[in-house]
Amino acid sequence: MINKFVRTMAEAMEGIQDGSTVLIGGFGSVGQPNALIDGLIEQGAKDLTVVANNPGVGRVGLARLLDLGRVRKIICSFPRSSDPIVFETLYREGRIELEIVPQGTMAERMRAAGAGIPAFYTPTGVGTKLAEGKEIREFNGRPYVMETAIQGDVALIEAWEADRWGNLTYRASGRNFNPIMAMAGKLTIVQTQHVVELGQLDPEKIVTPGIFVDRVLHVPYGDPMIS
Amino acid sequence: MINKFVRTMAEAMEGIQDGSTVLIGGFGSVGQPNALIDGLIEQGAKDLTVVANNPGVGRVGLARLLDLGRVRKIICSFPRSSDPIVFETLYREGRIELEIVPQGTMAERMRAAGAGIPAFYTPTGVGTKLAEGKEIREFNGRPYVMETAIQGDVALIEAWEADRWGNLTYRASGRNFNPIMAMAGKLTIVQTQHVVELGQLDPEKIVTPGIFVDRVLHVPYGDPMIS
Amino acid sequence: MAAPVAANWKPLTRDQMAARVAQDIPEGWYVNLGIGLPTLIANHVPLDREVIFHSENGVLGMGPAPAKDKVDPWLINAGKQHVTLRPGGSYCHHADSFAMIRGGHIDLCVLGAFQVAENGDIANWATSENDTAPAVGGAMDLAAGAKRLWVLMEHTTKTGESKLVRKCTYPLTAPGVVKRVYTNLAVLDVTPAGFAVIEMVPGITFDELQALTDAPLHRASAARAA
Amino acid sequence: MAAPVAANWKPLTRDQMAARVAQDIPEGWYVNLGIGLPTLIANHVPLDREVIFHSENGVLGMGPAPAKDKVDPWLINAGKQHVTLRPGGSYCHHADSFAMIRGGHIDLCVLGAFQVAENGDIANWATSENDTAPAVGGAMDLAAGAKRLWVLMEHTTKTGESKLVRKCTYPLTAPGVVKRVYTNLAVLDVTPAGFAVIEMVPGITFDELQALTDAPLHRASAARAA
Repeated sequence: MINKFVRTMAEAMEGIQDGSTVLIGGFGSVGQPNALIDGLIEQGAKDLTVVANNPGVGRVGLARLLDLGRVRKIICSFPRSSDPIVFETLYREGRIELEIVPQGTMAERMRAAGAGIPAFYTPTGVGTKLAEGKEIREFNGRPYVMETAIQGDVALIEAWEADRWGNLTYRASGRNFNPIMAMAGKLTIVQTQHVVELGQLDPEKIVTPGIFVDRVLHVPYGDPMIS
Repeated sequence: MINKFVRTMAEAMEGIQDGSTVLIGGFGSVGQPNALIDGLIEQGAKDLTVVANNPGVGRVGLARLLDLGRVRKIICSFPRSSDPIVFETLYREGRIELEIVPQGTMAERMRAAGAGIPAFYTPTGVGTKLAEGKEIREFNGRPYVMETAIQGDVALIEAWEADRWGNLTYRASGRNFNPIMAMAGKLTIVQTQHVVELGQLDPEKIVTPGIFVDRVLHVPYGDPMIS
Repeated sequence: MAAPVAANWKPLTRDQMAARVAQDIPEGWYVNLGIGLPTLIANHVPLDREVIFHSENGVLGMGPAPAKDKVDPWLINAGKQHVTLRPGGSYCHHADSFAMIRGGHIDLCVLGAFQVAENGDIANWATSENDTAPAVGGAMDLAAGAKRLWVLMEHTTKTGESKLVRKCTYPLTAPGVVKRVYTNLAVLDVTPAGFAVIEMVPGITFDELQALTDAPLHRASAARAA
Repeated sequence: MAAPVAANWKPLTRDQMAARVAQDIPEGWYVNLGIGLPTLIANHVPLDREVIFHSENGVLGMGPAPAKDKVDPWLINAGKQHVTLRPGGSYCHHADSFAMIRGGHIDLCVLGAFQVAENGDIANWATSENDTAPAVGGAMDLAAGAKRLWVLMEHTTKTGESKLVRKCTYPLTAPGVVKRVYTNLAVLDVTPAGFAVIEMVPGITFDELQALTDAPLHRASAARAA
């Protein structure tokens, strides 16, 4: 019997190596795998490259992972937040590397990794400093920039429902980066609000099929904070 | 009030030009927009390029469109069917052009068009005659072939349910190429088995949002044939 | 902005600016509104004129802001504000959401900007070349991908510098993409000849507007104001 | 194939061949079975050993063929046969389905073939360079994309020619991708040194097998048969 559920956070985090690229889902406070981020803090892997839409808020969660000096590089579209104190301090002191990527390019680069596509061309960023040093090429008279896939060694995902095959649904804007990061992770680890029996999810409604999921931890985390 | 429903086949087909590239959904007998194909036959546009997984069965539907000499070129992955007589005759006589594309590359080329990506690299076809004359490029030591987007002037789609904004669901394996062709068509025309009120479709379950849809015709066509 | 002494015209308020843009959005368009000022536009489109608002984080068909006691904590927009979903709305993931943008399916995007140049260049994400960690978010995708890009911004900075320029001095978001600019003083089309004034606030003269504008202005043949 | 006179061995039947492959598929693998002979493999994996079968046309988690009066006309596989969906199965569109294949998420693909070369080249879509309209379907995507590619085929053609060759004479589906070949006579791994025989049908000798095979064979150290 296939059973992707793990019972403990330690099991969920097992084997994450120093130097890993870690994809972290969520947009704003919605769909963030907060428990798994805390689990990663506890687990201890360091020298990480983190891919997330922003570098964390205050001194908790992702910001705390940064604060502990565990992140070598962050790839994000929006290196700000309501309270970006940790990132800004580290960045000013030259203690963290930053790669700014337009949000849609960041999403597509992960989708590409998940889909076995090493590189693609996009109009986004052409003629700006984010395309500097990158290959520009014309198609039908319009210039495009070549962007390469971002594969994760690990992806941390928050889902709404999950079954033992790892099939997932999301809730409202909690979907965001989660399904594409699940595709792009070599080891995809999920925290789910709800557990359902196999067969209970409508096959027309499953957003992330279990083929993209390795481990699922049941974390009834509750609603995102209302800011 | 937005209302993408049209009342007649003539309205659905209005403005399709000679020389158009027409994307036709369906895989096997499931999810094929049979009524719209007949509508296109009736409408009269010629010199068409058709993109479909195969070139039609017997002497009806797509095969009939071919038989009438209306198709200049077909792009498909599988130029066979249970009864490919029309295509084979035309092809043998040099009266139709054929571009064979691996099925996943064909799907991805249309998804790329829908997503504003003019070209991408794929491992599929490298080292085979389908990559001859195409650009080969290495990423991380592995060779890939560059493939370009296939945009449709028109896409013909079969859906299971539709509302007046053009939101669509599909049924089982009737989904196949339909959602990506809907994205890749400049003019996307849908035949739907069922009509629902706006708001009746679960927002988590809509597969093709109306943004990709221009016209919807209610055609309670019934189940695909069981062969 | 500080109005000149004894001017017999008044700049539009932020709400008036948003309302002015709203007026030009027809039913049936798919529209993405940038963070900040452009977000206000939605308040000025009556619900019975069906305009479908898109947010980068996978929300299509956003409705008005929820009542305070009706907030769905799982539903935010790209500006991280709580929103609602209209009947007919749907959710998707980030790659599909940006496929809508990059694939040219969004009829209109309205962004704020630091500067717009007369050739349609827009700078709205970094305030200097030395801003080492500027936040781009989805701005470049929207600027490069939407079918039409309009800008909604004050005509000048707080210190009176023109935001309509010959050439952007701030880092570009995208070159040559802006089609129209709505300011608190005027509506201008970006044409091959540069900015064409198609409307001005009541009472202002073309020369007064030009005096407040770095880039040279042209009178649009279709200009509706004096 | 025509067995040599007085041979004291028997080639496997098609069902035995399929069963032999099934035996090597562990629980939890995501598996795509090519059209024809490989499709039979699913019949030999017991339902309580959960193997998740994928079909290119957007079906993940296929179950056994339906009873004749229980056919869902909306549910077919890539071979256009009616199938069922297991609890836990799901549907997706063609681009997502091939993302699973191309992205290396399919643990195993088993294809039929015309020829397999000792370097792992596979030819299974066109029977000659002059076949001007061969049907490739998803074969190239599967061959290039799956994590492991196994081939299930007769050892020789109906006219007795070896299908295990030094170099494919038919047009390639993909170069250097086959990891293992199951025939009606043997199981062979593709190694840097060429084909290594890891199993033979009872009674056949290595030399007899070699005599029926164009490519040179090696004895695998792990060979389970004489």
